[in-house]
Amino acid sequence: MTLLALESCDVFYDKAQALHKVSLGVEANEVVSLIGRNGAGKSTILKTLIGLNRAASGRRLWKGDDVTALRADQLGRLGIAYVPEDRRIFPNLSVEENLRIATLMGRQGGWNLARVYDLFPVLRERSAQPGDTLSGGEQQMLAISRGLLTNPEVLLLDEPTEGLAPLIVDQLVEAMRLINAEGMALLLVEQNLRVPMKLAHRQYVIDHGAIRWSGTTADLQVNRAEIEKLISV
Amino acid sequence: MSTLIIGLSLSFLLFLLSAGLTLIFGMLGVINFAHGALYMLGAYVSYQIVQITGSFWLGLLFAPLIVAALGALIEIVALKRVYSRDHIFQLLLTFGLILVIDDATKLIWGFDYKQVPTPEMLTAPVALFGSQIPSYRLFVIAFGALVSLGLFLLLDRSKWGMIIRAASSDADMARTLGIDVNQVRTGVFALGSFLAALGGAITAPLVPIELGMGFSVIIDCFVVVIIGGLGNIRGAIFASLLLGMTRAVGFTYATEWVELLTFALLIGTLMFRPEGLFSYKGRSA
Amino acid sequence: MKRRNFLKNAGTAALVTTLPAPLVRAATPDDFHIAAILSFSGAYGLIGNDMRKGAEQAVAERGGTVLGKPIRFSWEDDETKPQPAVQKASRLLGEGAQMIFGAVSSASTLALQSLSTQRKVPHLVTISADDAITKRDGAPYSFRTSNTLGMEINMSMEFVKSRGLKKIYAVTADYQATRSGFERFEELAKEAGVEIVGNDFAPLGNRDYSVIIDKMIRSDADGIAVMATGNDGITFVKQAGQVDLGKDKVIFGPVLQDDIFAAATGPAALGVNSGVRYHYSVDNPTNNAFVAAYREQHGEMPSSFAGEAYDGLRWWLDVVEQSDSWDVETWVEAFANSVHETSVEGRKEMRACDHQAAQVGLWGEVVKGEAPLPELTMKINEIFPADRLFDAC
Amino acid sequence: MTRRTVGQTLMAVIIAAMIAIPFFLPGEQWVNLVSLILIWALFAIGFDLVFGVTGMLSFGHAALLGSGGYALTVLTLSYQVGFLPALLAAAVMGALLAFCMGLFALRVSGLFFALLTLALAQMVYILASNKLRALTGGVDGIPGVPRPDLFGINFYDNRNYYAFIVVVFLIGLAVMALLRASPFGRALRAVQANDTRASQLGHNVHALRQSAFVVSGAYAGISGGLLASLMFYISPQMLHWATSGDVMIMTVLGGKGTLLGPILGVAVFELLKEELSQVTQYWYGILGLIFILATIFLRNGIAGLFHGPDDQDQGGAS
Amino acid sequence: MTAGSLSCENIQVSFGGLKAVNGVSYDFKPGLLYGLIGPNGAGKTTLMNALSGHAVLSGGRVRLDGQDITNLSVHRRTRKGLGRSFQITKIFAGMSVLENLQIAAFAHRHRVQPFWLPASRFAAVREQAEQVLEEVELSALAHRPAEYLSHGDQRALEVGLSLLSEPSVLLLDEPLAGVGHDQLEKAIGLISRIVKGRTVLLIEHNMDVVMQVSDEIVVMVQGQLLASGSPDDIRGNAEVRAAYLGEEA
Repeated sequence: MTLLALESCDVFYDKAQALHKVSLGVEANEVVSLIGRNGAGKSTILKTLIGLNRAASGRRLWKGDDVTALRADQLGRLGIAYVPEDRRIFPNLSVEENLRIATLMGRQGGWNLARVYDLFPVLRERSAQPGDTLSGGEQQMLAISRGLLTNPEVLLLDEPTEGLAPLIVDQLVEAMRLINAEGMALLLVEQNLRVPMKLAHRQYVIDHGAIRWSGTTADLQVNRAEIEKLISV
Repeated sequence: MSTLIIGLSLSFLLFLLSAGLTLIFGMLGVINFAHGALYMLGAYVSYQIVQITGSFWLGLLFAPLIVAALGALIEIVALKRVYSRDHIFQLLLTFGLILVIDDATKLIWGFDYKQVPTPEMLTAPVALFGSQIPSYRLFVIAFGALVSLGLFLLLDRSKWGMIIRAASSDADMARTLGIDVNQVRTGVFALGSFLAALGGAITAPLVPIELGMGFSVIIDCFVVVIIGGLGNIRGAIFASLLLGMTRAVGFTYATEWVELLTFALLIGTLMFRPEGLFSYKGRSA
Repeated sequence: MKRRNFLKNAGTAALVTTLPAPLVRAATPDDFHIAAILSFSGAYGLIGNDMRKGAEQAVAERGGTVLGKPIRFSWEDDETKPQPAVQKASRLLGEGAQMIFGAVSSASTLALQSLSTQRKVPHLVTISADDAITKRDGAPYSFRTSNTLGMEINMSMEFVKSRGLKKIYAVTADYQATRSGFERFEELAKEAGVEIVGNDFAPLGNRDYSVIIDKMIRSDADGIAVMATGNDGITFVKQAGQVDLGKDKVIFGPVLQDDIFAAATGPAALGVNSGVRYHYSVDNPTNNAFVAAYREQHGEMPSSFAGEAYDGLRWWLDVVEQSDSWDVETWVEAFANSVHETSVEGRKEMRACDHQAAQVGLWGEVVKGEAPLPELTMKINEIFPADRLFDAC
Repeated sequence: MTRRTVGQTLMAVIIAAMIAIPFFLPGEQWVNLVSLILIWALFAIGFDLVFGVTGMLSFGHAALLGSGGYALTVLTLSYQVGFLPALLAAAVMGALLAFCMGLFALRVSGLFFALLTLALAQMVYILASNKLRALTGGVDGIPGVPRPDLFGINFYDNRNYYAFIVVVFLIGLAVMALLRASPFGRALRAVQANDTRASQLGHNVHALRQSAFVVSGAYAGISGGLLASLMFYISPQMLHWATSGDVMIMTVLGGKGTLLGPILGVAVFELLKEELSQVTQYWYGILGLIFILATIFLRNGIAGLFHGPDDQDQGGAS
Repeated sequence: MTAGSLSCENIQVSFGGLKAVNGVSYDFKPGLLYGLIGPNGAGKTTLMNALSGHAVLSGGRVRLDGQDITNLSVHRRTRKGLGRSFQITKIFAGMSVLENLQIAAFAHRHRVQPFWLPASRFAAVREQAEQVLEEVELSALAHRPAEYLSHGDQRALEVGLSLLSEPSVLLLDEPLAGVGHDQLEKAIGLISRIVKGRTVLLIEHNMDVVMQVSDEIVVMVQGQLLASGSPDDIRGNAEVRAAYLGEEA
């Protein structure tokens, strides 16, 4: 079943068109990645899915229902969580408050405070610190945990491994694998292929606000040279 | 010593007056010029309640609630429409509100002075440090301390405080966590109005209640808020103490310079730190 | 386009300036038009309404006419600010008003005064107390029929003497008129052998007197002189009440209390002494008749603002009537030398030298009232004769 | 393009008609009203150079207005300086005070600037009504401010003084039009639109802001002088922050960032005040309501009505 | 000495605890075009901000033609010949394209902005603005309100604005970001034309373009310089490939 989908969406920033007729979807329990260069429109797609951008045309679907008109907070309560690119940790909340605020929504599920602390033990150590005193990697863990604690059905992750040391990246990849294994769908945005090749079932390649290629990870492996051209040197 | 006590009572009055202003700024980014008008309204409504029920305490409880409801209404009907625009428009709108609230008050209560008597149990002065301290002043200190403590608990410890802080630092992110930021904003404006009216109700036994009273306090509020750092509650309490104590000492030794002392303090602070002693990006709400 | 506009207008302007001034006052107008500039909003909004009631009473009493023409008021609100006062008065004078009545605050009154001088229009003041309003050889068209702060200060010292007070602690609003009032009070105290043990200048509009009151408590003063009025006075007395300052020290002031202020102050006002401009309890035929008519009309006792407005306007209109002329100079000349034998306060005499009415001074104390009087009311304890209050001109 | 021209022409015609009316109508009512409007309009177009063009909300303009009024009053009354030199001094005084306030206030921007100018102006207000009373006459102010004594014309006749005001106003308007069209004015607009970019292009943003504030101060100073002289009177009320609020309301009502908008704003404000205050004593509240509605629904003020909905004002708000 | 040499000495910029630029030293030689590349968050724009004066240094020095400009304000640096365009378009809304360029030209030609004549009376400025207008191929749109231009044209205007200060060193932050395929050729053409005779530092994510126009490539990762060299060197550099493609080095 398709959990969350965009159907032929156009998005504008002021007068500049950022997305051109984008259609994509995430199935339940699936890991999907969006790959593309900086400025290709990947983050815009995520923001459109979570309701922070308004599509000028096209529809947003949740389990087949039209949810185009819902606000971000309503979408969040449906079971969509968002881990933004710049993490957007609340600087004036402690680490633990950053986590507890996600539980206020009241969605039931397998994730609770104790479990995310087990997943990222370093957060437990830092639970009383203000959110913005964490290192980049810790902030990323906090952002992911915050998303998890809403117990969503799909988690949207915007470049979760960007700018992080390889060791931390590995840790995060493991965590994402585990999260997915428990039944949560992931929509992963990345600039490079490193993480998507390890995790994703299906991939979309975005360039200049449009989907240039899509297919399974196995397909991508076959066409790898061509796709690398779209995203890199 | 009695100067210290009086200074404390001045400080807590200042804090009660300005807390709502800085709270609203911190959360909504709105400079609420109508804060003084809401304070005045708090005093008038509490007068009305005292007239009807004869109880100061009921006035102190219900006047802020009634004004808070009005604040919520104002936020929903008017302010909400201009959030997306430049800050200046919000300031202008609240400026227009002053005129409306002032005239509505005039329409309802007329011109003449109103008075709320000191509550019976607080009329007797208390002998302290070789001086007579009005027991109402001691009550103001205790009540002010209680309210500031309550405010800190609310903002720093409670679930609501967490939501308010989150929504003020990153509204969009808070939305994705299922928080209805619009409602939070309405709530915060109502809370700010509540605090303004609370200031009015608690000041009522100390001054004549009249139409100009809001006009005269707003500048004091701004001074506190600027010194403390816009939007910073902790800064506001610190600034209130600084200003209250300065005034108490000033009244003791050089009464006719007290007003200018206030501004000297302000300018001194700004020379030293242009964005206030505590910039509003600070950690606390 | 802008340039052309400019030229056109400049041309027109030049043309107009060469025209003769068109304003010649009609010999006999259709009515007697009073430009009443009072405060109906702002700090003194309350006063304006009461003054209006008193003034209307004075006109109603004479059948609404003077010199056989109907009297017409134009009530304008100066918002307790000088600029609107002048602005509105200018407009009414442009429409041919014969006199200015008002304003409330001394600032507005002084502003109107220069307008009246400029336009040579009579100006009647019945409330503003600033001594500067009636200076020797001052504004030739302005008259004040009510108290000056100076006489009220004198009255305060008379009270100090009669009460036998020896040591005074004063608080003075930091404002020109009250400051000179205090200086005057200090001089008088020196002459009378009364010691001023302290004085604090508090900012105008001060909302907290606790520190000053604390100093007063600790002092050995037996009298507390409050050189402040309105909000400042009420706030002081209210806060003084919270420490029972009046228990062993006498609180008094030149214009500290009247029935309205007492109502705003509450129980703390009991026992406070003050000069009173007018009071309904003064017993003379004119006043008794006025109070009765006023109560019938408005269902309340006339305030000092209403009484003074009534008294002044009644006096002025009588003089105009007697002059049997529509010439402004005749009125002014007649009024400057007139005596008001049947004033509500007794007798008032206009002094030609400074256009200030010499009159008795009322002094009273706040006491509990019985119906139909308000809960707190002034009891007039002393009436000082004019010659003890006014210096020779 | 044409729409804008048509709108501007229409506005100019309305203003020209307003100025012309007192010359043709008998009675002094219009003379007095339009005199007041023109003086305030001069104040408002000066204010708008800071607010609408440069994008800084000053809440301290009352102090600038008042300082000019006092300069003229004190110089003419106490030092027997002629009216025109005193009016010039009023401009200098306003500019000087603006410069001094700018030294403090320009260290910060946005709402901080608004609050800081408010506090500084309020300090001037307190000084004038209290500590400087020897100079300012304290709260009671100074009566008897003179009018010009030129060419043997009697300017105490309101019609003649009106002509004088019209001349000063038109000069002020022409100078402002020139300033706004000059490279200086363009640079100010650039500062409002994008100060980072403006400084990147080599503009000294701080100096530009300071100059705008100073010029605006000069306009306020002249207006204050004229106003005191119109009223024959000055008091610290002119310096009160409510006066700053009034000029801001008028400017926004008329359309900030436009040359003619603030003038219309002043005219509408004063006319409404004049008419409403005859009808009800609650006119200030009604005015407040009108103003709130205008804030919500008339983004670009009255000038916006002339330019149509999609035509951003020249200043490029926000 | 040839104008246009820019050197960084151990530049450091931190935001809170984060070191966005951590000890970058490099000499940009006159007349060359440097492509500055690196993954998101590498600190490229921050470095550029440090050079142009928009970011406060926590350490290090910046020299322009040998002169220390570390403590100069932004507008002073511009007057010394350091020009820059921005990643997020920073044109002046509410003004026409020509007016935008005139703002820049006036800033360059007058220290004190003339207030005694309408801007339209300065023929030389207008000429200069029109010349640049032609250079960036926007002549046809001279009187269009700038904010109504297409994204690509706004970027061209953005670059044009930087040219009017006649900079010897030009910093270009993603001048092609968001430019559509159809306009890319034109935009590249523009860049290659304007860089002549100038030292240029170019941040650009379109690798084809960077490799095509740059004389030298500088690669930044995590606030530090990873590598520098000719486009061919960089293309073959395994470390760089790893930074982009996520392959193990």
